Amino acid sequence: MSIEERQQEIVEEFSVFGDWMEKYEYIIDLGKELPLIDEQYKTEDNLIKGCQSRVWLHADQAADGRIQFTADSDAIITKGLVALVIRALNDQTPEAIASADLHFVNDIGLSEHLSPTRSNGLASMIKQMKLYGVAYSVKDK
Amino acid sequence: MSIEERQQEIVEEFSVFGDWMEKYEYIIDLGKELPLIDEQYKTEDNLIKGCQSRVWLHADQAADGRIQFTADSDAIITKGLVALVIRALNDQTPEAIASADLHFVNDIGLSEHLSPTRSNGLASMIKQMKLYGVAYSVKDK
Amino acid sequence: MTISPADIESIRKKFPVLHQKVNGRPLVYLDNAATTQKPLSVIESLDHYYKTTNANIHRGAHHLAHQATVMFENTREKIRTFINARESAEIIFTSGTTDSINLVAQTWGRMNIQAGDEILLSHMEHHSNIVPWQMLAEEKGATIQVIPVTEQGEWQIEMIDSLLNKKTKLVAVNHVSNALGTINPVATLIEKAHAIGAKILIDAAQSVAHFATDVQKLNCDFLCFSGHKMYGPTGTGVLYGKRELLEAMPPWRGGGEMIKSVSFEKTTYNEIPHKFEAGTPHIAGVIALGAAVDFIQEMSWSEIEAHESELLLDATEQIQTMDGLRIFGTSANKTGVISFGVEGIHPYDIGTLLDKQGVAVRTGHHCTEPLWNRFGVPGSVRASFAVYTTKDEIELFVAALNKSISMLK
Amino acid sequence: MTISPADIESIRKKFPVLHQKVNGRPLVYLDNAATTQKPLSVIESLDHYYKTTNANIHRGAHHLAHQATVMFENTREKIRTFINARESAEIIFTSGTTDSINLVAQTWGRMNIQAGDEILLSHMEHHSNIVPWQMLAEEKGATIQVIPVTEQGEWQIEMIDSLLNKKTKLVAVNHVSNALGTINPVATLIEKAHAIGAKILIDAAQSVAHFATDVQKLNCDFLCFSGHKMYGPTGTGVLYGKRELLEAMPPWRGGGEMIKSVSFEKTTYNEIPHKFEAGTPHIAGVIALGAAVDFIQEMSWSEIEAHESELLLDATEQIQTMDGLRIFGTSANKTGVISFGVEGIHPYDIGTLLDKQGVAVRTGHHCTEPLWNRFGVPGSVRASFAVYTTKDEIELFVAALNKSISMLK
Ligand SMILES: Cc1ncc(COP(=O)(O)O)c(C=O)c1O
Ligand SMILES: Cc1ncc(COP(=O)(O)O)c(C=O)c1O
Repeated sequence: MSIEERQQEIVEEFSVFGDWMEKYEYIIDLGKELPLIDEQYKTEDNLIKGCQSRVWLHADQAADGRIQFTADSDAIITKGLVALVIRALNDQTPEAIASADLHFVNDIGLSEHLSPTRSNGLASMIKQMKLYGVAYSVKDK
Repeated sequence: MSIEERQQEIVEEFSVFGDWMEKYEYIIDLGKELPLIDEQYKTEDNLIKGCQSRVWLHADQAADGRIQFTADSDAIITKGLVALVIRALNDQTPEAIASADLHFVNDIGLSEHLSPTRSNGLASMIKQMKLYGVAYSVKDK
Repeated sequence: MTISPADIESIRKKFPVLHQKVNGRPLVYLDNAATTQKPLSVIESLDHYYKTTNANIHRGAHHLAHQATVMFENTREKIRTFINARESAEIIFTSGTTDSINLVAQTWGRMNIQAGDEILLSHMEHHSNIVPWQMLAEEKGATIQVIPVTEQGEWQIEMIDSLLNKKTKLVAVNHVSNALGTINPVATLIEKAHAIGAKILIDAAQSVAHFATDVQKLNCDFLCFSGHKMYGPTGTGVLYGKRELLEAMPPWRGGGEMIKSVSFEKTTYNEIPHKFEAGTPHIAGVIALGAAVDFIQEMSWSEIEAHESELLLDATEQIQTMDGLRIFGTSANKTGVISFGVEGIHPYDIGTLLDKQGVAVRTGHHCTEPLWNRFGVPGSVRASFAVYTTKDEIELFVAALNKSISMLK
Repeated sequence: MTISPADIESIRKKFPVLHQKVNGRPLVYLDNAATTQKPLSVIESLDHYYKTTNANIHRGAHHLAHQATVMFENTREKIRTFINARESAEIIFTSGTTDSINLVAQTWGRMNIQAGDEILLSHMEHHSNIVPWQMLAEEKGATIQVIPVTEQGEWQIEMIDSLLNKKTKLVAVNHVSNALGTINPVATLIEKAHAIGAKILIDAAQSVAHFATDVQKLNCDFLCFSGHKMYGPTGTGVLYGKRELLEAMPPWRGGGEMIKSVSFEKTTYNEIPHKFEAGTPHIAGVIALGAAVDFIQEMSWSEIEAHESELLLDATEQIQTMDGLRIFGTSANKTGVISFGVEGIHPYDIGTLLDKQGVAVRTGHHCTEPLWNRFGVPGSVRASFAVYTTKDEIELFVAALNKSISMLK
């Protein structure tokens, strides 16, 4: 599935929710599920510091050149949002990641979490993921 | 004539004026008439500095204990106002000067010139005159 | 004597911002320690000023400039009365508490603090009352001493005598902690500071809107606060200082208004308060700050205090029994601030879910990082009240909090 | 292409303050160099903010805080576009031009100016662009050099090359003189300053509202201006600085927002622009400043310039022939400012009588004392125009001036 298809899938999933609380219930569930990052990667280097909650992000390139992300956050809602972003971008080519337009966050009404002012590290995480995309696609050449 | 009577006289004089310009014409005329301060008294010491126009004030005590003021200003409207104040306070006892309530400035609609923010030195001059009043009445005892 | 619910309703009518829905729910604004809302009289004062009077002050000979100056200086006199300063020249307008504290640090501080001197703060200071002193201490080779804070969120009083010594040149503490709500015993500290010859600055950002302040009775040397936390406009602040100190201090910002005369050979400075008010001030804001003082003074302090402490009691009772919830700051002397955490839950998550239910609180470190390091947590959820907060809002808050915790557990 | 009288009328409708009588006469507001009036959109922006959004910014997780932050940061982007900075992080919000200049003097200045260095100003600087440098020079043992001013009120251009030398570390000049209206050839000076390795600060307080400013094209290192002189609220200002300079500068005010993390052991500072924005900013004012930028940008610069220079020409023609009247500042490059004196008459007298006829001008030294010392007079009467000034107002001004002079002669 392409990044675009995954985004559509997420948007569809969210379309069934009647109100904010249902959406957040789902996000919290996602947060609880996210496979924890390997402890060895929870380093200062992999830390993306928001003013409020913290996000750790680790990227790996598989043999086929696609990128695998694992991540964690100390706040569960942030972690749920991180899970959604990873679901959209994981296992994609560096080029696709670098050029992705992550409109789904907006589509499901959560764009405020992307604002740099939200201080939850999510916006910085997406920026970091795209930088990984760029870095790996340059390396591949 | 007491300070109070002089003030009433001034207020009456001003009551004939129909508009601002007539009042100011009169004030300007007064400014032109004020006997200039003796040059020897136009010193830094006698200078009351407003931000905009400057006022020089000199006080003398006559043999009967009453005070004589002479003054000057580099702005003619200020000088006219100074002339009015001197007319009210001149040749009065130190005690009367120290305790005078100069309501006439207000009564003739010129209170704004008394505001310390007006920066024309008039308010500071009146303060200075009263200080002379206080100083001479203490000295007399 | 507390304010009746009917009175609170009529007070609330003056605050248009309170009557709105957020995320589909009625707004419950409990972020008053960050900034209070503004009554109509303050908003209309700004409006009126800009629509009828706007002019630059102090130097103008024309009608509008005169009016604006009188209005501006009226607020100075109102602030003088509000904190009972001896004279209005001791009231300096700044852009906020932070600006006021920095002014003292960079003028009085630079002039009086030397290598080896000590500056005494407390462990519950706001960053704005830490960083300026750290910068000064670093520049001068002075050191920062810290009054420790107990588990209850109070100063460790018995430590004070040993912390104050001949090297202590300045004490700088808040009257009320923005993070905990603790009302600190500043009167005692002021006396002790003076006894050893130190000066003392009170950060009153969190106190001036909640109980009466009397600088003469307190006898503090400096007092700093912000307009926006006392129902006034943003961009306004006050520094009170004793005349003899302000007069001896060098100026900070150079520019128009703060000078007596300027030449390339020799510039002389103006008298206080103007010496510290370089440039065009926030004229509209200062004038509207006068309206904020009027708003507060139309009520009585005993009413305000009774109402806010009733809210505090009410909220505390209801949330303290929640499972895993810990209140930070359990002093018997508190303003209407509740800071708390729930075991295993990040404050940010609680704040986000409360927001979705219309309840505005603050989460995070509230600019008091050292305090949270002391408590061993990254921060808290903070609900803070104002005179327009109602008991019904406390109910909504408690219900939303219950719901949030159950979702996150 | 100038603005039609009908367009000016519809612009004037946006300024409620203009439609009033002063001393029984229609107000003719010609004190725009001191502060401009505010359009309804700016006033309503403040009103709207306080009635619907008011919250503290950057650190809040709730809806209002988020909204307020977005609106605040929108203005930063608008200012970036307005002066064509590379990035919005180069835009620092301050409380005014004076605050901006002092920030540079006390951070960049303290770090870079040493004993023996020279700071080059001009003889027509505003006190706000003199005193901060005098204070710095005194502290560091540096010296102030001054570009002389000609009888026409222009820089003595031929002196510049000899004034700039290896010791010159900073040049600080205004783009437009508030006292004379002269538009100074800053582009040339910026190039010359850079050629010898000096940095250059432009005081744009009097220019940003009257013609386009492009900091990249100018290539100045710092640029400072005030909101209240560009149709915006009081208490707002901007410091533009090149990223590499801002990054290398130490912070000035310490406090909330300007830190990355605080502990008593080690405090680290935030990135630009936040590093220089300690404490709660003037949130409402900054947001309304965005509305002021919109107001300006709804017009075209060529229209604004054409209109204001037509007013200048008109007024100049009519008053220059008056008996004993001398215009200070007769450059061919001027904004809408006329400064003048009449032989044997004190400026204060003229100002007072104009005021009584409804005409608001400024009299005195306009915070440029050294300039008046150079001209050998204590000050001037200054009439200054804005985009809403009309030709009819010029007529009223000229008539009132004639009447005043005849009364005073
Ligand atoms: C050229 C110039 N520079 C600086 C200033 C100071 O601006 P502010 O008073 O807004 O700080 C002014 C305004 O008076 C000015 O005209
Ligand atoms: C105790 C205390 N001190 C200082 C400040 C700083 O105030 P401001 O941000 O208005 O400068 C605050 C507000 O955040 C505070 O609560």
